[in-house]
Amino acid sequence: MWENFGFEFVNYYFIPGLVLGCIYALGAIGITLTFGILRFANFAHGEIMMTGAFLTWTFLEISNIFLGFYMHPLIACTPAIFIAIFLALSVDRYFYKPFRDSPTIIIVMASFGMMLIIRSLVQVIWGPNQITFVKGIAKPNSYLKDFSSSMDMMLLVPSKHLFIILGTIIIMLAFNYMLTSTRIGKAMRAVSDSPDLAKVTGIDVEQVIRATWIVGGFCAVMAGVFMAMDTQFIMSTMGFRMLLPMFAAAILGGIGRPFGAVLGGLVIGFAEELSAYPWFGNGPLLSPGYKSGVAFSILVLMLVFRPSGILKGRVF
Amino acid sequence: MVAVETLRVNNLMKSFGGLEAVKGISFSVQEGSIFGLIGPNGAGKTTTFNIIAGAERPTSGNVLLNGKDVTGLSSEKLYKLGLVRTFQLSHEYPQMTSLENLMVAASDQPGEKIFMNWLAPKTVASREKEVLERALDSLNFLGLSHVKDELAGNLSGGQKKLLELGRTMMTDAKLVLLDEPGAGVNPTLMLKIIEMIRRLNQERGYTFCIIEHDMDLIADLCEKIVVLAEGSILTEGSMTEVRANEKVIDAYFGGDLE
Amino acid sequence: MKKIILTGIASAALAVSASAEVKVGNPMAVTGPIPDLVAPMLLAVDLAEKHVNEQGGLFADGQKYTIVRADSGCDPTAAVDAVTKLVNVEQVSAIIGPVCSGATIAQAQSVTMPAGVVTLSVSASSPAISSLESGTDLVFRTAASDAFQGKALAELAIANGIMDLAISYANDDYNAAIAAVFASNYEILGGTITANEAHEPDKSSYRSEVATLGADTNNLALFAYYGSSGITILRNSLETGAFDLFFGADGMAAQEVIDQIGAENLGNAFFTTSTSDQTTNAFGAWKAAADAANVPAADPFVPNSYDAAFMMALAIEKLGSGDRAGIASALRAIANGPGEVILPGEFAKAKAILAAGGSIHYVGASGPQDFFNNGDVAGFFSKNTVVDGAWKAEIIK
Amino acid sequence: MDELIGYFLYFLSLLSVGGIYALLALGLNVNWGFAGLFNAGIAGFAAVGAYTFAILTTAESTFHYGGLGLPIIIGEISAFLIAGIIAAVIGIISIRLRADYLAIATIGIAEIIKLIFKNQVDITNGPRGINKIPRTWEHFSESRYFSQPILSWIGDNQFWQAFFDSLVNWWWQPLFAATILFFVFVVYMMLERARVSPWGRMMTAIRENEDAARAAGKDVTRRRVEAFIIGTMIMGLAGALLAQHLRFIEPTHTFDPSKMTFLVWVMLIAGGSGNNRGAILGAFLIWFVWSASELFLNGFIDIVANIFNGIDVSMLKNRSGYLRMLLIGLVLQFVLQKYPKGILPERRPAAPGE
Repeated sequence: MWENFGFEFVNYYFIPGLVLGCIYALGAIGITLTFGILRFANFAHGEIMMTGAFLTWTFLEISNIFLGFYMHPLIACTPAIFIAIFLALSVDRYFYKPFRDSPTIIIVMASFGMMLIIRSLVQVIWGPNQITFVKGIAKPNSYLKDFSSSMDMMLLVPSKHLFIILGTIIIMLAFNYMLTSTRIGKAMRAVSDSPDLAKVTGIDVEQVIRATWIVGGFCAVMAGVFMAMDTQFIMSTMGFRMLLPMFAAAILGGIGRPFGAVLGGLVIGFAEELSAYPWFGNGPLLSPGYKSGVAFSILVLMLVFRPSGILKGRVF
Repeated sequence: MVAVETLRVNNLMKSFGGLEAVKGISFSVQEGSIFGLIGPNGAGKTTTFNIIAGAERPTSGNVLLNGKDVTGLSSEKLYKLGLVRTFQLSHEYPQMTSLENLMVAASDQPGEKIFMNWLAPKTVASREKEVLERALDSLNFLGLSHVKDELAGNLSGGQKKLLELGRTMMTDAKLVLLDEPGAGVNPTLMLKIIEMIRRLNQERGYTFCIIEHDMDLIADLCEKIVVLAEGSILTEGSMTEVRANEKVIDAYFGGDLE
Repeated sequence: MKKIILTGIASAALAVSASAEVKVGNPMAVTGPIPDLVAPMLLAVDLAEKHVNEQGGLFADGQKYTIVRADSGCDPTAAVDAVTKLVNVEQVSAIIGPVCSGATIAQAQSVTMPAGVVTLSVSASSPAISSLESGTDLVFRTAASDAFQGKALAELAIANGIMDLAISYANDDYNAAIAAVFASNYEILGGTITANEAHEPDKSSYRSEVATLGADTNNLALFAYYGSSGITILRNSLETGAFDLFFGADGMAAQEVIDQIGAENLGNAFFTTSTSDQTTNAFGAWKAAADAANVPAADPFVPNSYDAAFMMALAIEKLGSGDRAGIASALRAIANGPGEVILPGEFAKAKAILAAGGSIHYVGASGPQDFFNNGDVAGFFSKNTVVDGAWKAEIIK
Repeated sequence: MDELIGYFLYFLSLLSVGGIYALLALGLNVNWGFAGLFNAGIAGFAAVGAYTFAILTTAESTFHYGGLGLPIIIGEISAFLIAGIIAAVIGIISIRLRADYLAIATIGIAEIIKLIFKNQVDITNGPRGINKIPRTWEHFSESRYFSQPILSWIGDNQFWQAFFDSLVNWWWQPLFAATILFFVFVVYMMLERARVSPWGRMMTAIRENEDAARAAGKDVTRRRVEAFIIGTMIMGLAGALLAQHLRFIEPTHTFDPSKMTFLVWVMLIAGGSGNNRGAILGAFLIWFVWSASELFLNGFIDIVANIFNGIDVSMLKNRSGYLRMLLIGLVLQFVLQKYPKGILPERRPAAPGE
């Protein structure tokens, strides 16, 4: 087994794991922020992600009709981001805000209901069918081939994956800058660490909450668009399918720790892809039928044995 | 009559990270007495109290209840050994009536095993009758009879405080730990609480260990007082002795007077 | 505005109370995992309803043939609830069946068989349905059992010289069943299966799975719905070069696959479908009618859906009433012959013959629909390959 | 006449399924209403009950192990117990998690349970599911039941065959509905007694203020696990009844969390958590709305089509299933905002013990 442990491993297991991990990571940022700042598990987060991807597709189609060509999804997602953030803010205003002082369960139920409402609306408007996002096959570009002149030593990465990985890195750097160097970012960290203390020091909590939805919504849309770029189609159920792995990533990294969420996302992404690697013998380590179980198992084990997560987040 | 030690604390130490909150405290509480533990903020009172009540574990040292080592036992186990506590901020059950708030504190209720309610409802009912009587009696004692069917969440702060005290009356506890029973209470109610504690002590023979900030309450009630400062015992003795001690005046009253 | 609304309600009420009609229930998986497969099937059922009503309706007095739709969601709970409503509240004469095998089995056992109502399924292909009715003669289907298609596919693979392959099937009722039949037949015929793994549908990436499965072979037998995992697996396989030859069954033969993957990438792919002999008169008649109504004539199970709805009308016409009890034997009579051949759309002709006391033999869009004792049909299978950007079918049996 | 019987039978089926949901809601009420445990794995626990029942009671099968052909009542008791055992294991490891954490953990566990049922093909027949599950009362008309004691003492096979043929084909339906309602009634009576008992008082106390309950000598952790197990056992029983109602179960769609788990939560919250009657009322109400909304929505779309003559409503018709889901979501938001305590809010007994 170890003799194969070269570029094949990198190309077919490591890079797919990394790409999946990037998508999970971006999605998990929003979850961990809402969990940390608003103190509830937002079940509607996956639907914001999915709506973002559908809106992006709509703008792609609009550009084709009016401009005669398809824009790059990363350009078409700009208006989608604004709409999705607006959606997230209005959901907060009308469905979550009335419950700020209620027991957590009520607001979790409200988010559960929102999940259903948003998804059904998308299904009524866009239909339940799969929609092609980008046509065709993204043939990988090969790298390092000239360097070694051996066919066995080349790195195969489709350009869509480069976009996803680089995009995630750029978003992470910007996010890091925001959290450490801007006033609102510091306020977000303060509220996440200790809401009571933050109140005493005169931080406008409602403003921080708005900022949370904006950042979370932005990251969710990007995760949705990246996922659509990767799978090349969109579907109304894609958000819900990502939800539990994203929860797993957020908890794995430690609640309220955005960088923990990124780490957790990568771990879950790698674990899912590497579970099919033939570690022993020829067959996959774990039957691919159990693939979704990987994230769930990590999630449950983590909750039971180390609910504070890798980066020591808060436990409620 | 030989004085029996209900509670004995030996050389208790507790540190949080690098900070030593309690640096070797020892004292004992005689059966049937009212014992006071006072000290300025940060003296280690609450930590000591939490260790005795089973909410925290000491770094070293031990706690003896009736001669038995109970260090680090959980509060539900301590309860079974006859130690109950109250909380500084009232810990009522807001969605339950005052009466239920008391009834739930009763011990030895077979009906708390779910199958007993289906299999032996009579046993449950007869014990329940005793508990009900005792709870009504306690409410009466506290002067809360008129609010017995009110949800505890709707009571006034003072009533909650009395209810807190009332819960300790539902058991045959040997030792009652009171965490600042006078905190946030107006002077009239304070007198009432003092009265209740004294009557419980005299009529029902409860032993009390009170942590207090407020000197008046302690002065009125306690036979023996231990004064803590910066994690160690400053002095101990009767109120008169303590008041006379200059160190206490410096550390405590001095600060208070300014 | 108010007036318009009132008129609307009144006319709806009138439409409901119009007495002379025979209702047939049509619980389809409108929601659920395969709405896009179902959409053209709904059109086909509606087309059959339209044909019957345009050609004089049912019986001498021209009663309306009404299809009552419900949502079975591919979900046993939903299907049982939907069919309970159809059978009891709508008082339908028969059921033109749910799409998914699980839903079909559940509603038949839970509702229609106890109530003595015939189920004529349009696309449920699970082998388990063959043994379902056990002498009650209440469960029929117009789609062939996977037991046949799995075998046909195995023979086709061997005939094309594919002697080793890996199997990846989506872990759902349809794909797991057909994969099992295929695997056993393929091994009996001398093929070698290097790997046989289920995969969890609806994941966003299968790259590592296909890489592992493709270690020892370049041929992939893929059993999946294109919408849940099929397209992603094809795409991942092509991207990683794990496999270069793909084949499989019904779930993948959809235009959507070509639209998404691109015809140029599917040169080495073929999928069988339960289909119709497209050279027959029957299919020609169906194709003409379907094209006129803008129904995709050759999509999976679309002809079968039409056949089911149309045959049910013929059976009711033959029986002379919507009485539940007689439908099973009437259905056998018009489907198995002997009698004058009736092609899709020829309702008026059939009606005339039946009125004259003659007998008819319906030959369907999806092939002759001669029912076996257990309500199954033999069916035809085609090998579909991509030619000029569309699936081209070629009969294999 | 047929129509009247039809409506009657539909009503019976509403009662049956409503009753099954009522059991699920009562189980959840023990978890959430009594003990404050956010169990979001209802579908998984119901699946445990359903599969236990199916494997034990179906006739011998070549598809999978099991098919033991045991009597229905043994299947039901086993479903009840096995669900409890599974819950005990899960409860012991995960009970200390608080609200949303427990919810996420139980969702994950429910998904793992479903994956196991899906992949352990030799036991569960995998995604193809188990069919021909016997249904209470109706099963007596199967020869494998009437050819055995006690029925075989009364008459021979021909006698029974003739007897069952002579009955109307829906004879078992009122009996089955009554059986389910009987289960609901028994569970309700037991839970109601438990609720007003010292046990219920203690559970409420634990839910209301954990620290105070601990200081009053209540073994909080153990009691939580206990409530988790009791609630889950009721869900297991409901699963067994659901398997009987459907007569066919498979892991993917039958136990879809977004329908089953979520619907039960809506039922409990709408009915009034902490109130057993509320749980039952909510279950029947929401199920009636859910089931009848299909009839209602189709009629509504017809009316819309009639008003706006000429617009194409086929799209709306084909997507009416999603409109139903939307409707339930809106009902939930409405209830949460207007009746946060549910239609029948929790009421503490005025005088405890009475």
